[in-house]
Amino acid sequence: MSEKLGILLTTSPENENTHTVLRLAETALAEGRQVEIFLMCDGVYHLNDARLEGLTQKGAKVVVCAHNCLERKVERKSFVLWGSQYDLAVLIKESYRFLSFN
Amino acid sequence: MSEKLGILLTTSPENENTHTVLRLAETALAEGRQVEIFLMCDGVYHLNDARLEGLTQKGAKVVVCAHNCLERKVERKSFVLWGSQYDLAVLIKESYRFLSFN
Amino acid sequence: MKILHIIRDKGHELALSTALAQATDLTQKVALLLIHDAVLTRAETLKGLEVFALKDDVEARGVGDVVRLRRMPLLDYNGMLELIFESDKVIAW
Amino acid sequence: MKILHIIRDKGHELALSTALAQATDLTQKVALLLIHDAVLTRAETLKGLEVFALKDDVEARGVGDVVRLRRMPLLDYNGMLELIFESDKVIAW
Amino acid sequence: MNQVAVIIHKSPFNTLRNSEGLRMAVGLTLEEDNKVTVIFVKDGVYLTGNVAPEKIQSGIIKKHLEALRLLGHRLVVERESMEERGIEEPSVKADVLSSAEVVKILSEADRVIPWQ
Amino acid sequence: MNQVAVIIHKSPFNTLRNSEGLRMAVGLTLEEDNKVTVIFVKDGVYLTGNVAPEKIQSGIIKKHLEALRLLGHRLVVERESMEERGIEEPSVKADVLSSAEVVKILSEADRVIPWQ
Repeated sequence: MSEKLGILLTTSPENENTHTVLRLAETALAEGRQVEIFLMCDGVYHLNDARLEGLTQKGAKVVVCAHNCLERKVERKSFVLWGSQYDLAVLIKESYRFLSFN
Repeated sequence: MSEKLGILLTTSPENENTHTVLRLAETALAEGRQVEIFLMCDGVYHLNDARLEGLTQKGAKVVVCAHNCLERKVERKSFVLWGSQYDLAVLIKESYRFLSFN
Repeated sequence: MKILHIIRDKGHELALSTALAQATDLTQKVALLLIHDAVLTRAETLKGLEVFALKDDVEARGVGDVVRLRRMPLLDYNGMLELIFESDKVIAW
Repeated sequence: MKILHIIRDKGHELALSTALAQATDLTQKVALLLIHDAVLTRAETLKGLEVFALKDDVEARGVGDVVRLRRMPLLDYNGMLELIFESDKVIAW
Repeated sequence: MNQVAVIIHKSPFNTLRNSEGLRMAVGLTLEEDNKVTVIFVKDGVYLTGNVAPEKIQSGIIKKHLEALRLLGHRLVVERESMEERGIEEPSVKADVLSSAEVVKILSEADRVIPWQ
Repeated sequence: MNQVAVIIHKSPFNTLRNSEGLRMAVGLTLEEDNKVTVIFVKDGVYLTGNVAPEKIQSGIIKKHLEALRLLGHRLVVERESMEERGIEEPSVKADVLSSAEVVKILSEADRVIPWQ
């Protein structure tokens, strides 16, 4: 199994974090690494960002905190996994390197 | 015409600005003042916040920057006016006191 | 002329230096209203200024006793609105 | 052990003081990668540390010449990933 | 064991984020290999005081801290940050450690999540 | 005339907000009674340099500044903030004023919008 890069993204698309996470994830995928992104807080607004959907088409796995989506009335999308904090707890343990973008 | 309080709100409901704007607006309305709130940037996410709809029922006028809503794929709601930066330009001139919550 | 600064961030340098500079002009009366985490601003940075704070925001942070010791007037939202409407100019930082 | 600090805010006090404290332990190799507005951090606060910066973020801010004068290595995203994966621990502030 | 340090360093309530960071910290304990230490430093130390977020419709704090303690995880408050702010002791049960000790925890942790 | 001062004081590109603040400043000119002055101070002064936001998919800066100037509004950069950051002169056409002069503009403005 290739080394997995785990990423936590909690800011809205207004933040430069979005660009950095997208570029970093694309580059990692192109290098043949696994990428998993967990969205929570205002990060869940990325469900309406086409660039994130594009990233999943390139092979990234994206999981959201469903609780934060429901709070914000952000609709479920088929390209992301409807998850919970448990998914983050596992990701932070299992990823080879883990980066937080808060 | 009563004195109008103009408010600019540009942050998402994650920010304490939301609570302050709601309480301030409710109090002003109860005192018989006019209140008009302009939402832009992540402030447009308040269209999915029931508390803001409640405020319009108490008499507040709420206008959004439609451009920011379209960018964020935030759906139009009947309780707000679908506006532009021109509405803010007029509000900042016409309100008796103007507060920015950025 | 009465100028009111509403400050939301703790120790907001630009807001405080602007208010202090304006206060040196004696034709201007300058007041600060601390809300949100600005209620935690150190007392020594506020010297020489008339300072109010929003009661709920102070109590939420558990610093009511400290602020009362400094004899800072605590306002409710009616008080906040009164201050806003009686000032000639308001800057909400 | 190699520790990498990825810093996003200009002059991030807590990140810089943590990195400097860790660097005093000679069993640890500490490096900083400046991204976003952190590329504008003053040189004097970075003394004694190995510092990289993300090229695109430097150029976006129009400070490429200044950063090159400081001989700070500029990385692309491949370089950033290499640094992340070769470090034993990464803290993204 | 996967040692995870969560750093809370921003001022308490300007956003709901600190409350969310603590909710995350509690959530991290759902994977039983994770051993969580929440570190309060800089203006984050105010959250270990007698806070009342319900006054401003803000997020839960104390319940999360209690949960972490009951589940056997660790709360740490940096002494220097408390002293600089004139705070004598935390209102919650937590270890008060020096800045040097906090740095050691961060160096030894497998993962560090600075929250902001 | 309604004198409006917009203050840009946060670091340039960590968010899209500075670009949005400038879009707002241009928008304010749509009401012809508004006379707009945009003031760059603290880390906001970097935005008057030779920035290239397209490198990071960030928002428009220069086009907004040009529009404001062409429409007859005013751009001001605080001298002290530039000097502290080792910047010799702005890359855009703007008035470089002292801190005291900036305070005077803020005192005389009918409205002040600090952006962040």
